[in-house]
This record gives sequence, C-alpha cells and structure tokens, in this order.
Amino acid sequence: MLLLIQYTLIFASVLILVALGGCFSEHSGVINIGLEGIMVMGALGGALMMKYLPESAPAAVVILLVVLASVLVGMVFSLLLGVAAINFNADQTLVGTALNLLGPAAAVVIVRAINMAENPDNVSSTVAYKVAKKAFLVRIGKFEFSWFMLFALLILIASYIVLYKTRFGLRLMACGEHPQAADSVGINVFKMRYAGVLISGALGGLGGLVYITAGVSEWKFENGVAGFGFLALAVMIFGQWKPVNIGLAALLFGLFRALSNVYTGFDALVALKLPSTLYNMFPYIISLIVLVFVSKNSRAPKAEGIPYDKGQR
Amino acid sequence: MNNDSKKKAGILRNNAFQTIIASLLCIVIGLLIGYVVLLIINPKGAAGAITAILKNYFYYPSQKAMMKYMGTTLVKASALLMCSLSVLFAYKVGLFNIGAAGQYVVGAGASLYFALKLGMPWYVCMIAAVVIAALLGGISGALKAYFNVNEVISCIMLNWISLYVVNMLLTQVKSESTPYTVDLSSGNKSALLPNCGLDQIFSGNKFVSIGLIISVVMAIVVWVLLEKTKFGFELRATGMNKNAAKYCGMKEKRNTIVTMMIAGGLAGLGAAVFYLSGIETWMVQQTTVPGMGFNGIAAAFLGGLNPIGAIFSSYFIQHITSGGSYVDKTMYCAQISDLISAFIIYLCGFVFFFKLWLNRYLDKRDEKKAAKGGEK
Amino acid sequence: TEVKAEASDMKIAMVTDSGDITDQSFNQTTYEACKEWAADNGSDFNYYKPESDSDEARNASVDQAVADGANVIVLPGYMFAATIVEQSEMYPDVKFIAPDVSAGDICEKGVGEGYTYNPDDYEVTDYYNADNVYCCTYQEEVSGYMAGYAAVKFGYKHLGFLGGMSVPAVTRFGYGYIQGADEAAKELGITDEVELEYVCGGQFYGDADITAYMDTWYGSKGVEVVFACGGGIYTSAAEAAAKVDGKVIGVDSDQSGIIGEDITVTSAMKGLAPTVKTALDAIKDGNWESDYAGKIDNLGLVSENPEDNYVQLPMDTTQWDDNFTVDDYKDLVSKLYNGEITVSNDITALPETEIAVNDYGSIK
Amino acid sequence: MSEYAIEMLGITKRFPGIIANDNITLQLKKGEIHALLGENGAGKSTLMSVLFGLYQPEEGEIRKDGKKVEIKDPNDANDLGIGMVHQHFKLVECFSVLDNIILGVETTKNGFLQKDGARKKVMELSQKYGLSVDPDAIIEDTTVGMQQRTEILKMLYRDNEILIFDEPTAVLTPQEIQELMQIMKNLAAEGKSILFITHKLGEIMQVADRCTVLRKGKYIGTVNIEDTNPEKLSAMMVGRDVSFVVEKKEAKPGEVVLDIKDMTVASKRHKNNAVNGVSLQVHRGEIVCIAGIDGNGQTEFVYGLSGLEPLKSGTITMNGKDITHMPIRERLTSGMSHIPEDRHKHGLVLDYSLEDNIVLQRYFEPQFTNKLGFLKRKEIRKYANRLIEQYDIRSGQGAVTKARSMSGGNQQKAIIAREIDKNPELLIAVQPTRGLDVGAIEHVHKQLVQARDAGKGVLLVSLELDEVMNVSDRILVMYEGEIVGEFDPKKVTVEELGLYMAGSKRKETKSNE
Ligand SMILES: Nc1ncnc2c1ncn2[C@@H]1O[C@H](COP(=O)(O)OP(=O)(O)OP(=O)(O)O)[C@@H](O)[C@H]1O
Ligand SMILES: Nc1ncnc2c1ncn2[C@@H]1O[C@H](COP(=O)(O)OP(=O)(O)OP(=O)(O)O)[C@@H](O)[C@H]1O
Ligand SMILES: [Mg+2]
Ligand SMILES: [Mg+2]
Repeated sequence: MLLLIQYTLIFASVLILVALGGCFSEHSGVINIGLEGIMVMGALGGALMMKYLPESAPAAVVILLVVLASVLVGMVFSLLLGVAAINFNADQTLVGTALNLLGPAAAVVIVRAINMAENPDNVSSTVAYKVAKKAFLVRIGKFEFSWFMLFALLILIASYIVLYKTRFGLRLMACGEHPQAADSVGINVFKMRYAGVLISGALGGLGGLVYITAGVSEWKFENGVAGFGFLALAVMIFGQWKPVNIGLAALLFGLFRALSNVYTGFDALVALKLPSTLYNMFPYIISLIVLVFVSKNSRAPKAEGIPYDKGQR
Repeated sequence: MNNDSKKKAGILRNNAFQTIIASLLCIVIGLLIGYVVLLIINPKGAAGAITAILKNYFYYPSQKAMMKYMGTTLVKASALLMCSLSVLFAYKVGLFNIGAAGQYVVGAGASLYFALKLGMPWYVCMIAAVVIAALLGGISGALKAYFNVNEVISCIMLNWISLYVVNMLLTQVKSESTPYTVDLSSGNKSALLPNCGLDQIFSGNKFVSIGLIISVVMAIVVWVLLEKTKFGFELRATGMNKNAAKYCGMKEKRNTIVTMMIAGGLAGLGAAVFYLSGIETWMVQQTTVPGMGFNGIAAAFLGGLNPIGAIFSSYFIQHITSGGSYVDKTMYCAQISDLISAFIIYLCGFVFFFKLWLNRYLDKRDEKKAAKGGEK
Repeated sequence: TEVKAEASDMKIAMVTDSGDITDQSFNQTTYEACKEWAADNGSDFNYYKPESDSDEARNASVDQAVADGANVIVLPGYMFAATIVEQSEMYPDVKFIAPDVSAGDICEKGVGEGYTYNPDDYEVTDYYNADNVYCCTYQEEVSGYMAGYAAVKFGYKHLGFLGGMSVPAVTRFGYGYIQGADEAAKELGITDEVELEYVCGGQFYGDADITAYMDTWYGSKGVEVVFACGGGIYTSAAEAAAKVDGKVIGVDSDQSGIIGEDITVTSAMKGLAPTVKTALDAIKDGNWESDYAGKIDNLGLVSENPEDNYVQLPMDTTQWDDNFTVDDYKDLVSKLYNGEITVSNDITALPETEIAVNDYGSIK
Repeated sequence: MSEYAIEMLGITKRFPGIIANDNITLQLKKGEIHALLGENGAGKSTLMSVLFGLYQPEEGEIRKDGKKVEIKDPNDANDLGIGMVHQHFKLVECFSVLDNIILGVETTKNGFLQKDGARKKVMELSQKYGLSVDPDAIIEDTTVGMQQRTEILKMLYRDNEILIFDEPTAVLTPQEIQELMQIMKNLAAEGKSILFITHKLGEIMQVADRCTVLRKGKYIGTVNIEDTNPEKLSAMMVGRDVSFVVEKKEAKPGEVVLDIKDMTVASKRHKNNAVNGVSLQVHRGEIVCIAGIDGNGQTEFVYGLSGLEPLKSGTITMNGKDITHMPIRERLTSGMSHIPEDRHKHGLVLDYSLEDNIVLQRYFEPQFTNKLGFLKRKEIRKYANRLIEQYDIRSGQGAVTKARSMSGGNQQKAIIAREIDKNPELLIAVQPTRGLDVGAIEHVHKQLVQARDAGKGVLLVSLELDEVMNVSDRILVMYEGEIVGEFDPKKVTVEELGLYMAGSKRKETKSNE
C-alpha cells in the first residue's frame, strides 16, 4: 500500500509538473504538444549535471544545480517552439510534433558524442547518476520520499497563486483568451507568450528529470520518456487547464500508472488474473472515457493555437 | 523584357512553386544543420556521413544492388506516403490526425491477423486493414463530432490503446519461440501482395509489389477527391467552417466522422501495403508506437499538404532515413538521420511565414516598379 | 589444404540484431569481443546497425558490410537465421559467425510453410551454405539452472525472475532457473516453502515502472533474490534490491562489478566472448574449415572443470557459503556434465515444478 | 495653449495593396463630441488605431495639447489619456467585469493583485455616470450593453480625457443607444473630448458638435453639425446623393408561403425557452419584419426556422409542406433562402474563393456537378461571374478572390446575391445591413423590395428601427421569445414600437389568438 502511494505520488509529480507546464503555455495561447521532447531534453540537462557534479557535493547544492540544469535546458529547448510559434506564426501542432522527434534524437546524439569522446569504446546512450541521485531521496521508514514530490506540490500551489492572484497570471490568461484585448490595454502579447512557453519548458524539463530519476540510477536516452508528455497533456485537458483540477487528475492518472506496476502486491488484484496489458491500457482508456464526459463543456483557452497577428481584425 | 520579368514574377507568385521552393529550402537548411552537428561530433567523417545519407542506395557500386535497395526504399516510402496522405487528408478538412500512427498500428494488426490467423488472401487482408483502421479513425471523428473531444488528444490515447491491443492480438500469430509474428512467406503465401513483375525491375527484390502502385494511385485519388469532386468541396468546407457547412445543409458531424474514417483507412492501407509485402514482421512486445504515422506528419507538411507533393516528400524522407543506415556507425550514431529529418519537419513550420515574406517582398518590388513606371 | 589468413587481411564486420551494441547484453558483448580481437590482431573491424528490426534490414546490413569489403561477418542473435539462409549462398567467400543461431532457427526460416518445429525432421544443411557458416547456441538453461539451484541452496526461499524481452535465450535462462530452484528445493525438502515469481519486462532496460514492479516484489511480496535476465534491466532490480537488502542474480557475464558486489549473489554466465574470439582465431590460424565450417554447436558443458565451460557461475564473486560451497558447485557441474542431472531446454511451456511458480506474463 | 486636445496631421497609413489613410487631418477640440463618418472601409478604424497606438503611421504627426507626441503602443496612448472603445469589443470573455477593467493597469502589492481599491473606484465611476455594471459578473454571461458599459468604464478607470468610440451603437438597442448618447453628453460636459464613429447619421445629428468625413482613405472635410443635415453628410461621404427612403410600391400579398404554429425553441443560455410558442404567417409578395431588442429570441427563432436548432415543439409549414423535421439541405432546396445574422460564422467559408462561396448552396446541383460527383469548374466560374456582375460584388481578383480578403460590405453582397439568385419562395434576411454604410444599405434594401415584388415572401429580422419602418409591410414585435404585437408600419410610430420592444406594452395579435 505504501508502495502504491509512493509511486502514485512520484508519477503524479511528473504529471503535475509537465501538465502545469502545458497549462501555462496554453494559457498564454500556445499549444505545446512538444512536452515529450522537452521532457527528454530537460532530463538530459539534469542527468549530465548529476554526472559531472563531484561526488562530495552537498545534497542541497546537488538538488539546486541539477534542478537548475534541467529547467534551463528545458527552457532553451522550448525556445524552439517559442520562436517558431510566436515570431513566425508556425503551426503549433506541427512544431510540437517536430520537438517530440527532435528531443530524443538530439539527446541520443549528444550523449553518444559525449560518451564516445570520453571513451571511444563507450558507444552507449546511457548517462549514469547513481550518487547524485541519492540527494533527492529521503527514506522515511519504508516510504521513499522524494523532494520532487514536495516540489510538485509547491509548484502546484504556486501555479494556482500565480494564475489567479497575480498580475502576471491575469495578463497571461488574457493573452491566451483574447490577445487583441490584451494588446489594446498595453500588454505585450509576444512577451507573455514567451513567458508561457518558457515556463512550460522549465516545468517540462523538470518533469523529465523527475521521471528519469524516479526509479533508476541511469538513463538510456534512446528510450525517451515513454509517452509521459502525452499523458500530461491528457491530464491538463482533464484538469480543464486549472491547477487544482490538474493536481487531482494527475493523482488519478498516477494511481493507475502505479497500480499497473504494483498490482502484484495486492492479492485481490492478482486473483483477478487480468492480463497485465490491461493495466497498461487503463490510464489511456480512463482518460478517453473521462474526456468524453468533460469535453462537451471544455473550456480551452480561446486563442490557443492561433498565432497572434497584430493586424488581425 | 518587361514581359519576361512579369512571367518570372508570375511563377514566383505561384503558390505551388512557392511551396516547392519552401520545401527545398527546409531540406537544404535541415541538411546543413545536420552537417554542422556531424562536424561538431567528429569533423573527419562529416562529409562522408552526409553524402552517405544523401546517397542511400547509390552507396552500392553494383547496379544490381542499387536497384534492389532502391526497391526497398520505395516499398518503405509507399507506406510512408499512405500515412502522409492520411495526415494531409484530415488536415485539409481541418483535423490534425496525429492518430495516423495508431491507425497504422491497427492496420498492421488487422492485415497480419487476417493473413496468419484466418488465412485470408491479400485483398481480404488489405480490406480488413482499411476497414478496421477506418473504424479507429472514425472513433476519433465521432468523439469530436458528438462529444467535442479534441481529436489530437483522443488520437494520442488511441495510439497507445491500439498498440497494446494489437500486441495482444498478434501474440496469437507469433512464431512459437520468438516475439515476432510468423513470416507471411511461411505462414500464408496468398497474403503476400502480388509482385506483378515489379520485382524483376528491382533486381528480384521480392518485396516490391503492387503496393507501390496502389499508394501512388491513392495519392492521385486523394488529390482528385479533395480538389475536383463535390465530396471534397463539402469536406473542405466543413473543415474550414463547420458552422457554415451546417448552415448550407452539409452534414457537418457526418463529414467530420467520414473524414477521420478516410484518414484512418489511408493509414491502415499504408500498413497493409507494408506488412503484406512481407518486408517486416510485427514484434509483439513493442513498447513504443511505430514512428511511421508521425513521420507521415512530416511528409505531409514537407509536401506542402498536397497529395502529389507528398509523393515526393515521402520518398525523400524515406531516402534520407534509409541513407542513415549507411553512415559510419563507429563515428556517428544512427539517430543522426532522425535528427536531420526532425529539423526538416521543424523548419516546415516556417513555410507559411516564408511564403508571406516572399509575397511581401514581391509586393514591395512591384510597388517600386510601379512607382518608377509612373515617374517615366 | 587450408590457407592461413593474414589477420590484416581479415575485415571483420558485425551486425546488430534488434538491439544496439549498447544493450549491455549479447550485442554489446559480441561487439566488445570483436573489437578487442581486431585490435589485438590488427584486423579491420566495423559494425552495422540495421535500419529496422526486420530480416530484410538485417540482410541489407550484410549486403552493405560485404560491399564495404568485409570477409568475416559476426551475426549475434537467433534473428539472423533468415540472413544465414538467404545470404550464405550469396556470399560464398565471406565467413559468417552466428552465435545464438540454432538449427531450429535455420530450419524454421528455411523450411517455411509447414515447418514441424522439430529440426531433427530436416537436414539443416539443405537450407544454407554450410561451407562458410559457423553457428552456435548456448545452454542458457544450464546456466540458469545453476543459478536457481545455488539461490535456493543459499537459503533464499522467495525467488524472482525478471526477464527482458521474452526471446528464446532469455526464456531458456528463465526455465532453467525454475528447474534449478525446484530441484534444490526438492533436495532440501522445502518445496512447499519455496516460491518463484516470474515476469518479463518487455524491454532491455530499467525504468520507473519496472523498478516499481521490483519494489513490490522485494518490498511487499518479500522476494529475496531476483534473477535480472536481460541487458540493462538489472538496473531496476538492483535499485529496488538496494532499498531492502535484497539480492540480485546477474546474467551473461559476471555482473557483480556493475550491479554491486554485495547485492549480487551470483551471475548466470554464458561464454559469448570466448566463442567469438576462438572462431576468429580459427580463421586466422587456418582451422576454420576443419573445426568450424558447417557446425552448429550447442555450447554448454564441455568439461567437469567449471571454468572450462561456456555456461558457468563466477568462481570468485559468487557469494558461496556453508550451505553451498565452491565444492558443492563443482559437484553440481560434474553431475550436469555426466548427465546425472538433465535440464530441459524446452521453452514451449513453463516447466512442471513442485515449488509454486507465479507467471505474470509481461510488465509492459 | 492649443484649443485642440488632439491633432492628427497628415496621417498616412498603408496596408499591403491599399492606402487606408491618405494624408488625413483630424482635429479634436477640448470638450467636444467629434463624429467621424465614412463608408465601410473608408479608414475610420484605422485612423483611430493609429491614434491609439495599435498602428504606426508611415507619415504625419500627432499632437496633444499642441505638443508633438509619439504613440508607439496602447501604453503610450494611455499615458496621454487616450482611451478607446473598440468596434469589436476587446474584452476577455471568461474574466469578470472588474478584471477586464483593471487589466493592464492593475494595482499590485508584491506582485499580488489588490482589487479592493479598484472595485471601489469602479463603483464610484459607475454611479457617477450611470453606467450600471456588476463587477463580479463574467463577461460572457452579460448582455452586450453591459459589455459596452464595461468598455467605457475601462476608459474612465484609466482617467482618460480623450475617448474614442468606434461604432459603439451598432450592437445596441434603441434604448441603450439613447442611454449611451446621454452618457457621452455627460462626459463631454465634464470636459472630456470624444471621438465618435457611427454609420447612423441620426446619432451624429443628435450628439455631435462637429463631424469629419473620410472617403476611400482620403480626408473630405470637417463640418459643424449645426450647419449641416443628414443629406449633405451622406453626399459628402459617398460622393453622390443617397436616398434614405426606400422606394417601393404597395405590397400585394398573395398566398401563404410560410406558416409557423406554436414554435418553441430551447435556450442554450438559460432555462427558459428562447422562443416560446410563436405563430406567424408570411405571404407571397410581402416583407414581414420581426423587430425587437437583441437577445429576445430572434436568433433562436431563425435557427429553429432554418433547421440549425431543433424545435422543442410546434410545426413549420412552407408552401403547404410540413418542414418541421426536414433536414437543412432539403429546406434550402425546397425554396428557402437564408441571409444569416453572422456572415463570418455561418454565411461564408472565409478561406474559400468568392466563386466557391457563391455556389456554397448549390454546388451539388447537376448544373455544377456531373453524375460522377466531379465539380464542373467552368460552369461554376461562369455562374459566379454573372452574379459578380449583376450584384456588383467588388473584390481584388474577381471570382478567385479569397472571401477573407473582401470588405465586410462586399462579403454581405456576395451572400445576398447567392441567396436571392436561388430564386427562393421564402427569403429570410437577418440583419442584412449590419455594419454596412448607407450606400450599401440602400443597395440591400432595393434587393429585398425587388424580391418581394417578384412575388416572394420575405421575412426580415432587424434591430434597426429605421430599417424596420422603411422596408417592411408588416411588423411583428418580439419580446422574450414571444410575439407581443403586430403593426402596420404606416400606422405606428417608432416610440410606440419601442414600448412594445421594451416589454412595457403588449397586445394580442391575430396569430396569437
Ligand atoms: N490590418 C489590415 N491589413 C490590411 N488591410 C487593412 C487592415 N486594416 C484595415 N485594412 C483595410 O484598410 C481599409 C480601411 O479599413 P477600416 O477598418 O479603417 O475601415 P472603416 O472605415 O473602419 O470601415 P467600417 O465602417 O467597415 O468599420 C479597408 O479597405 C480595410 O480592408
Ligand atoms: N460576421 C458578421 N456578421 C454580421 N455582422 C458583422 C459581422 N462582423 C461584423 N459585423 C458588423 O459589421 C460592422 C463592421 O463590419 P466590418 O466587417 O466592416 O468591420 P471591420 O471594418 O472589419 O472592423 P474594424 O473597423 O474594427 O476594422 C460591425 O460593427 C459589426 O456589427
Ligand atoms: Mg470595415
Ligand atoms: Mg471600422
């Protein structure tokens, strides 16, 4: 049971971070379907930082630098979306798809180049971070607490406050709803949209880091992040672009994901003898069904996906 | 002379021409970026690697081997073409079919299941693939039409569900000791697409079959359907303005569903021409959705969202993807060609802007000319 | 009659199967062995990665290697049966070394429709060019058996098996492991106490999902030792084991170094590297035709001395104790060698056992 | 100090292929209401956008109180005390009224929004100028009137001295228009300077002090309202005389073409029915007008009639055929034509060419499609060209022009041509002249009368009382989803109609009996 909670929380943390990233981007008016690619690149940034940090570095420093690295790399990578979508009016879905192809390919190319430069015989695309990773974990009895769980919670609360209680949030959402209106009251739509995309890059990158450190101490970048970016998008829509709902949706999805892996610990579930594939399909089937019910009144930011054209009437 | 320059401006203003220029530009810049990446990794082999990617089957000194692998590239390109047609068709009707990947998966599942479990001949398998993939596409369409579920999201979900279901289904027809499905050549020869002598052209490459012809014909059919028929007129109108379509009596819900069904059917057909050629078997433990459908997005956009353009762009993308396997792996990893095609797709996002910019430039030039002419 | 090849004339190529040379498994082992041999002997070495996971693409890579001038091609993995069937005739001047390819694999591809799944019904050499191909398989089941046997003897009562993808070699390891554990339990008279969990990860690498699965085994179900059998998938098992002082059994080579000495009970090894190297030696030394060409060896126990065998447990790093000493191990090996104990290599169904075996299928 | 609050001198603004403002001069006196008049596309909105910093002019300068200023963006405009109510409201629909008002000039403490002060100020302003709003209402739930008041409060909240109203009355009811006029007068009396754009000459005559006229991007002149009249103004604006009175012969109603019995349509916005038991008849050769204030069920009524929404109850008979449950396509092919209220939402596929839009209702007819389902492109082109000529639809590249690039007036003409040329039995025209200039309106009205004279039944839905009085042969007033009165336009006054429209009077009509 403890395990179920632990993994639910860690999977939910990944989903919360990435879905909130998507939420900020979409509230600014830019659809970010490239979260999967951003996650991979953020994970890469964090992984490399962990790899190169001296083993003696204190935990707090490790956490700070690693998080910073993944956040920064995620942001830089998301700039690709920002430039194309905001400055060049590119089709956002297309560019997002390109990021999803680009992220994993670039990560492998980079890691391989690094590995081979260090040792010509090491042709792997794996980065190991056994020591540094320990900084993120605290064992509380049988429960393995990860600082990321706390981060996710804090960021969730912060997102709520930022979106609904601050000037920045009000302006950001105005840009995603009615950029012409925002522009007419002197809000720089381009800047706000960049802010949204960059936040999605930061949170997406951090989410990627959380994912690859969730269970293992090395990551083979050929394997991307296994569709978590897409799942996060579903969480975001299921959560109706609202932080609190996203938090709840992420918990639900995290629960199913965790269940598919730890169900063997529950005799009742084992006795059901469901094919394990079914457990894997669960999150997707559930989200599809849920979408059927929530989409009718779905309130996506009105201007998302539409390039902002100052001259448009 | 004046006439001449007018003609030139005419061709420059031609939309199709602009698209071709833009696509070529994407390709060139994409390759350049790839080259720079290669240079950074290892300057020694960069030139060799980029030429290997561009050469693909021209790598082989013997004409025979060249033709053979040209055939293979064409077979793969034909499947890619079908997926890009699927994406393109939906896009023209205002839907983003990111589900081509999943529709391709169920197409593969259906054709192999019908071939190996039910022992059906190729045309039945092909029809099964089309129908089942069309149904899957139809689900996304129906969810959109009746429940307002964003098709991108439902497609993504269905991609994964399809993968798991097909893995489960095809476990029944996998060979005993491996996770791969039985070869069609040993499991059911009648399910192999007829070669119609095409294999002879390509040095006896037995995978080259009528699938090639089917896919090119389908590209033309899609073009005719969209541009020349009443049906296409209606579908496109629905895609551009659902409300107007409804207002003038088109069945906009039905059209959304039909569009996704056709798109699904095209992707399913892509899987059928690929898997029924016998070139690959299905690995029932796949944990990622095959990239064919996603690459279809790339090919569709690179081809300027034109079915005929897609023929060329699909071939090109397959050409450099296959070319990637000729890169010296001791220096560079295979993902380098993925990286290049990803860059090319990314750059496709700028095509619209490029055209806008070109037209503005032409406008300005014309204005200046007119001003000069006026002075005289 | 055979001409000695100058090592410098040997152009060695290796083609990977579905994985890459980074799979921390047989592709990587083969790659490293080839590379080392080539470096030691001054030969050319190159490796090829097929464009996709299909017979067609693997054949294409061989075509490419030959076009590049390769005259010795190493093809690790049963998937290369089709390549052997189709290309050994085509390139009579090229020598093929195909570890893990069995007569059955070749017959299956060669016979095609109507294959009975019994290679003994066929003359395997009808289906490929025997003059330039050396194939071998390993008795992974024996290696797995020894690991399972040892684990139970060491006193572990709740065992786990975590395979990678369920390819034949992995399954042979696993089914051997089950048989070994069962046998040891019978000897100790504790068949009702010993329990074995069996699952495949569906991939050759670890991730959060698989670690969660392993956490459940170690943490909730009380599994004490898991045989992590599939490339990099051990990372997940090791990760989970470390949290609860659980143990892991390695695979292919002595993995105690990478998994961690204290948690690695033993490793079920298989001698891929030596096979490749000796075959290459033979080509260099002119013994190819006499000793290797046309053979399909089933490599396993060749001697009573454990260390001479192609399948073995590591002598140095296995956590021997009083319940199961090195001598007990040697005894076991000789019994296996003598045929006193036989291990079934049938992978069509889970072995019949007295201990409880729970098969969970696949994680993904 | 200068007597002008704002001077725009020699402003030129080009768009690709068009000079929207060509050397325009506009001088706004302090405390005056200055009207800006011009045909559709004359460049009024563009000029105002330049003043508000949304566009940068290529030439010319702007002076505030005699001093030259640079207005690079709306922030600059705001700093100079310039505010604007846009033609298309610029309100974030899912925000509250208060949030919309403070957006861009929020008060914050440590980055957190402080709304209490703002709320107080908004309430004060709202009381002072009689702009009643509920600060916590979400915009999408409010009426157009309240949205407009929000826009005005947005300006006042920013303490703007120069107020631009771009066609504020196009979407308001007569009553609301009167309220707005009063508010503008109050503001001017307080010393604020107002720029007021409208196509309705009556409004200009009523409130404005002076009026500047533009035509095709050029400055025509500025006149004192005292010295002019509507006829002179419209002649200035269009360049010729325009007749305001629709010339038409006496109607000769024939047989019944449309018979609606007890029609009820559910509302999407509230629990009550949007249309509640409406019964009416339209005869051949007459123009029946449904008048009423926006939001009283006219839209839903037409949706129900045309099949865009299902009926809750009731029957519709057209030409003796029951069409209650008929699919839209069949209604349209059996003699119904429909000029929709929203031309962008329903009327046109904006990314289709003009010719494709012209055959949007008929592409499937054998005339345009052969038996195999292929379009006969040549026929379509021929047909489109005929209509373009006949109905004087102007566009850049003729039949192949993208509808999106056409001006609103010409878009409307294309729709009208399409619908009338179908030769319908029944023509439903919903606000066919919305946002059109007087010249274009004259044209549309002529078409309607011609259709009537050709023996068709015309059902006109309009919010404009002038139009209602001028064009129709019979007036039905709709209030809260019900028909509350039937009138002969010759025997009723605008004031009387207004009372019925506002719901303060109702009488049993023939058709309600
Ligand atoms: N952003 C733009 N890009 C291109 N052309 C534009 C743009 N904005 C306006 N125009 C063109 O400039 C001209 C003037 O437009 P404007 O909106 O100022 O007219 P208007 O006088 O406000 O008309 P209306 O009475 O219809 O509101 C029109 O021909 C219009 O098509
Ligand atoms: N889709 C529509 N259907 C019906 N009426 C419309 C539509 N769009 C606008 N209108 C009305 O027409 C008037 C002006 O329309 P037009 O299209 O000329 O505006 P515009 O010139 O594009 O706007 P702007 O002046 O802000 O640039 C608006 O006041 C509005 O009431
Ligand atoms: Mg206009
Ligand atoms: Mg205007």
